[in-house]
Amino acid sequence: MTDLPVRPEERLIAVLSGMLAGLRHVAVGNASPIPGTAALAERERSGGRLRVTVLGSRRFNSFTDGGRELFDCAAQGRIDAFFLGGGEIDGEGNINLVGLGGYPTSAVRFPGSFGSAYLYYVVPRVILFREEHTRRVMVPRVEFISAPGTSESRIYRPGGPHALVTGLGVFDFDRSRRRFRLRSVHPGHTVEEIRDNTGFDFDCPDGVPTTADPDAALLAIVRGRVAGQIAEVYPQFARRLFGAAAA
Amino acid sequence: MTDLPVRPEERLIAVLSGMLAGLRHVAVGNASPIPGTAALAERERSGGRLRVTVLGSRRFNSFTDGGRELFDCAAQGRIDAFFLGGGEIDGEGNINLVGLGGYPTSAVRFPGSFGSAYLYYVVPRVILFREEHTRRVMVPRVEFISAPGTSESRIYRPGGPHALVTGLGVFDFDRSRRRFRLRSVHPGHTVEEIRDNTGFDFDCPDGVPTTADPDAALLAIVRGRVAGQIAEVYPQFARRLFGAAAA
Amino acid sequence: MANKGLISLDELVGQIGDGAMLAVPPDYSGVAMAATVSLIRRGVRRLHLVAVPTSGLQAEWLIGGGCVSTLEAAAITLGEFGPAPCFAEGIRAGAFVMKDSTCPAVHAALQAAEKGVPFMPLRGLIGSDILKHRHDWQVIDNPFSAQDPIVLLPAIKPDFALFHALLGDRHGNVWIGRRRELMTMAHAAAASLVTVERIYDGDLLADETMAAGCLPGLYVQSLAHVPRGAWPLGFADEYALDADEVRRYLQRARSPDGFRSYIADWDRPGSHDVVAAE
Amino acid sequence: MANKGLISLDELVGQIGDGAMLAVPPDYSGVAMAATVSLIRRGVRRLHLVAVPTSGLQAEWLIGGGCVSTLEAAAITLGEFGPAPCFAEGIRAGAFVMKDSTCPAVHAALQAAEKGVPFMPLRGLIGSDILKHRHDWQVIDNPFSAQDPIVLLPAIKPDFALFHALLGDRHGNVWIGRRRELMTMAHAAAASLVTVERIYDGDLLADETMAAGCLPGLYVQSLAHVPRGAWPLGFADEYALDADEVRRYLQRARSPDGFRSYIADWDRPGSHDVVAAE
Repeated sequence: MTDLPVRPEERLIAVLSGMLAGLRHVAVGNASPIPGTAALAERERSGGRLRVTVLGSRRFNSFTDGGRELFDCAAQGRIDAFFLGGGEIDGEGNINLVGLGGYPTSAVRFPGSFGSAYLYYVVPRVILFREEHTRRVMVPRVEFISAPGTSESRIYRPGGPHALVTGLGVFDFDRSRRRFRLRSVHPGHTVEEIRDNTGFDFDCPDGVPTTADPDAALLAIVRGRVAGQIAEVYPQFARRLFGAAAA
Repeated sequence: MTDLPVRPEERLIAVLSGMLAGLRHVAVGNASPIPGTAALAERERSGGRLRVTVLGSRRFNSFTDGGRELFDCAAQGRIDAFFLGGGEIDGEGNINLVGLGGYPTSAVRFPGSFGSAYLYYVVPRVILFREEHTRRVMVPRVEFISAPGTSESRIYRPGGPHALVTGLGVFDFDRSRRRFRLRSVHPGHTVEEIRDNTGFDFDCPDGVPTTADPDAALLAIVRGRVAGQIAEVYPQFARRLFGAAAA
Repeated sequence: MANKGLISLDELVGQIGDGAMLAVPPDYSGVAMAATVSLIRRGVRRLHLVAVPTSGLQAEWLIGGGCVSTLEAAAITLGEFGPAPCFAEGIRAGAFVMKDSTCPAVHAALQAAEKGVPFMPLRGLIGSDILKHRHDWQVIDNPFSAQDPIVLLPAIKPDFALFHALLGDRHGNVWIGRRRELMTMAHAAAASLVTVERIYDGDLLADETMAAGCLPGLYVQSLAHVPRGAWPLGFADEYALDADEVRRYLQRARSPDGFRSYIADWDRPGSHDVVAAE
Repeated sequence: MANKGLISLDELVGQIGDGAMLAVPPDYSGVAMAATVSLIRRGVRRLHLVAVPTSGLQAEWLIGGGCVSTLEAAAITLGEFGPAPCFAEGIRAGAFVMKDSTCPAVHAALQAAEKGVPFMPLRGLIGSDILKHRHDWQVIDNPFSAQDPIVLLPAIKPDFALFHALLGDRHGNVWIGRRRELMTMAHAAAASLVTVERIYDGDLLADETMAAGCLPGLYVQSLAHVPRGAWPLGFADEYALDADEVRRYLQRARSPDGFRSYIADWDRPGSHDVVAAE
C-alpha cells in the first residue's frame, strides 16, 4: 500500500494531522472526510491519547447530551481543535457560510452558518480547510460575516483561526496582525499560482517551502487502520481514496 | 375498612385532596406522606386525569432529566399545585425553612429552603401544610424569609399560596389582601383554640364551619388502592395508618 | 400523555394550525417526514418553522409547499445532494422571513423556554453579521465583570415540537435514546406531536434502562404509529437514507407543478400494510 | 477517560486537594460515601462543598471532619433521622461560610458552567432572604421587557464532581441512568471522580440503550471500583439505606471524640472481599 504515490488528499491529511500533534481532543463537523481522516490518523500516531469526536460517527462520538453537547463541551475548554470551511474566506480570517448577492434575499444561498459563529470564538485552534482555492472563495472581503476571524480585545474569545489549508498551500494565521502568512506550497503548485488565485493580500516570506509529503509511517496508518475507521462515516470517500470499507 | 372511624390524617387527606379537584398535574415533594396520599386519592377520583408526581416514587415520577426537571416543568406551567411546609409560617404567607436565632449562625438550624424560593413563585396553587399548629410555628413574622407569601406586582409571579392546612383547621389565602381567612375548624377543635395557637392575625367569618369528614367513597379509595400506592414511598406511614404494604 | 392518545397521522398533524410555531429536529435526529407531507397536503399556512438547529428535506418541502412564513435555522442543507431548491428560491424571492442563527443559539434559546426564563446568555456571535441582523437579540455588559459584552437570546417557545422516534408506548412515553435535543424541544414546546416507528408494549418508564432515554408522556400531546415515518430520510439503525428518492424529488422539484405532483403522489414504502391509528 | 484510568479509592480522593471546590449529589442520587470517609481520614481541609442541590450524611461527615470552609446548598437533611448534628453545630459556631441557596438555583448555576456562560437568569427568589444574603447574586431588569426584575446567578465551576454510580467501564464511561444531575455536575466540573458499584465489561457507549444513560469518559478523570460505595446510604436498586448504621453514627457523633473514632473505625460491609484497584 505504501508504495502507491502520495495523493493530494493524503498530503492534506498529513498537513492537517500535523496541526493536531500534542492536543487532547479534536472535534470534526459534518461533511469533513479529509479533516476526519487527519484527526483519526493523529489519534493513531498519539497511541490513542488524542481524543477524536467525529460528528456522524457512532464509534468516534461519545456525546450523550444531544446536539448542544459539542458546543457546551467546547465552551468548557474541552475541545482543542475544530475545522471550519467557508463559501468565502477573506484575508482577515472572516468566513461566509450564508450567501452571496444580498442579504437576506441572497442570489446564491449557502446552507447557513451552522455552529461557526460560536466555535470560531471558543475553540483555541480552528483550522480553516477548503480544497477549492480560487478568487471566488478567497475574497478581499466576505459579503456576510458568519464568524469574524478576530475580535476586539474586550470580546471573550479564547479561540480563533490557527491556519488555512487549501488545495494549493498552507497558511498560518497571525491573530495580532490579522493576516495570513504562506507557510508552504503543495508540490506541483507555485507561489505565483497562489497569488493569482487569492483575492486577499497575505504575508509571503522569501523561499516558501514545498509542503512535505507524508512519511511512510503516516501513510501506512492512513491507508491501513484509519481508512477502515473513516469508512464508517464516509464510505464513498474511503472507497474512492483507499478502496476501504468500514472496519 | 370504611367502617373504621375517620382518623385525623384521613381528614387532612380529604381536605388536601379536595383542593386538587379539576387540576392537570400536582407534584409532591419529599417527606410529604399526607400530601402524597391526598394527591394519589384525587388521582383515583379523577379517573387518572390528574397526573401525580411524587418525589421519591418510581411509579409516580416520570421525570428523566435529573433534579432540575421538577423546577423546569413548574416554570413551563405544567405543574398546577405543590405543597410546602415551614419551620415558621406567618400571616402574610411567608415561610421560614432556614432557622431561628440569627443568620447565618442560627441557634436552631432547619435543613434549608429546598426549592421553596422558586416553586412558591411559579406554581399557581401552593398549599401550605403543617400538622403542628402552635405559636412556635404560626408566628407574627418569620425570622428568615425562605420564600415570601406575596410579591410586588412587577415581580414575575404566576404562583403563590392557595391555602394553609394544619392539624387544627383550614385557611384560605387572599393574595390581594395578603391575609389568611379561616375556612373550617377540624372536629374536636374550636376557633378559640386556633386563635390561641396562632401568632398572626387572620380573617375569621362568623360561624366557621367544621371541617367535613371524608365521604365513604374517598375513604374507600384512600384505605384501598391508595394505601398500597403510597406505601412504595412511605412504607412506615402506610403501615401505621392503613396497615398497608406496597401494592 | 397530556390528552389525545394514540391517533392517526392526519389527526396528529391536524392539531397544527395556521401560524403555529413548529420546532423540528435535524435530518439525523428523527424527522417526521410522513407527518410533514400530511401537513403540506392539508395546506397549512404561515408556519414559523424552527430548525433545531438545522433542517434539510423537511424544511425544503414545507417551503416548497408554501407553508412557511418564518424560518429560524443555523443551516438548511441536503448534504451531498447540493442546494435545497425551494429553500434557495424562497430566499431569492423573499418568500419567508429568514432568521439566520447559529447552532448553539437555537439550543440555548430553547433551553431558556425549558427553564421558563426570558433569555439565555451566549458567548460568541459578537462581530458576526448574524447578530447584526437579529434585532430580537441583545448585547449587554456582563454584570459580573467589567468590559465584557455578551449576547442575550430571547427564549424560543414553540407551539409544537414535531419529530419521529423509535418507540412509543400507550402512556405517551417516547424513547429518544441519545437524541436529547428532542427532549429540550419537547420541554420548550407547549405540546409535542410524535410519530413512532414501533409501539412498545408496556410502560417504557417501568424499566430504568429504557427510562434513561425517554421523553415522558407528560410532554407528549399525541402520538401516531407511523412505520418508516422518517422516509426518505434515514432513521437510526432502522433504515438508511433513500438517495434515489431524494434524487427523484430533486428532479421533479424543478418546476412548481413538479413539486406539487411529487407531494401529491408521495407514498412511503409499506404504508398500506399498517393501520396507522390503533 | 481524561487521564488516570481505573485506580484505588485512596488514589481517587488523593486528587482532591485542600481548598478544592467539590460538587456532590443528593442522598438519593449516588453519594460516594466510601470516598468521603477516605477524604476525611486523609484530613483534607478548606473544601468548598456544593450540594447539588442538597446533601445529607456526606456533608454532615465532611463538616464533622473539619474539611469544609464553605458550604453551598439548598438544604442539608438526614430526613427522618432529624437534625444533622455536625451541620447544626457548625452553623451555630460559624465554623464555615454557609451559602444558602434554592434547588433550581444550584442546578441553573451549574448549567451556566456547563454552557460556558458567566451567569444564568432565574425566576423566583426576589423578596427572599436567601437573595438578600447572596451578595454574589445580582438582580437586573430583564432587557426584553419593561419593569421586570430578574435574578442572575454566577456560574458554579467546581474543581471536581464526586459521586457513586452503578456501572463504569474501562474507558471511563459511567452509567447514570435517569440521574442526569450527575451529568450536569460532571459537565460543569473541571474533572469528575467516580466510584462505581460494578465494572462493566466492554464499552457502555457501544450499546445505544445503555449509551442513553451514560456520562462519557471524556468528563471522567478517574474511576474506582468500590462495591457498596454509597453505604450506609442506599443506592438505586442495589441496597437500601442502613438505618441502624445511621443511628449508630448519630449516637457516636454526640462528642467530637465519638465522631473521630466513628470515622476511624468505619468500614463498609464486604470491603475486604474486593480488590479496589484492578
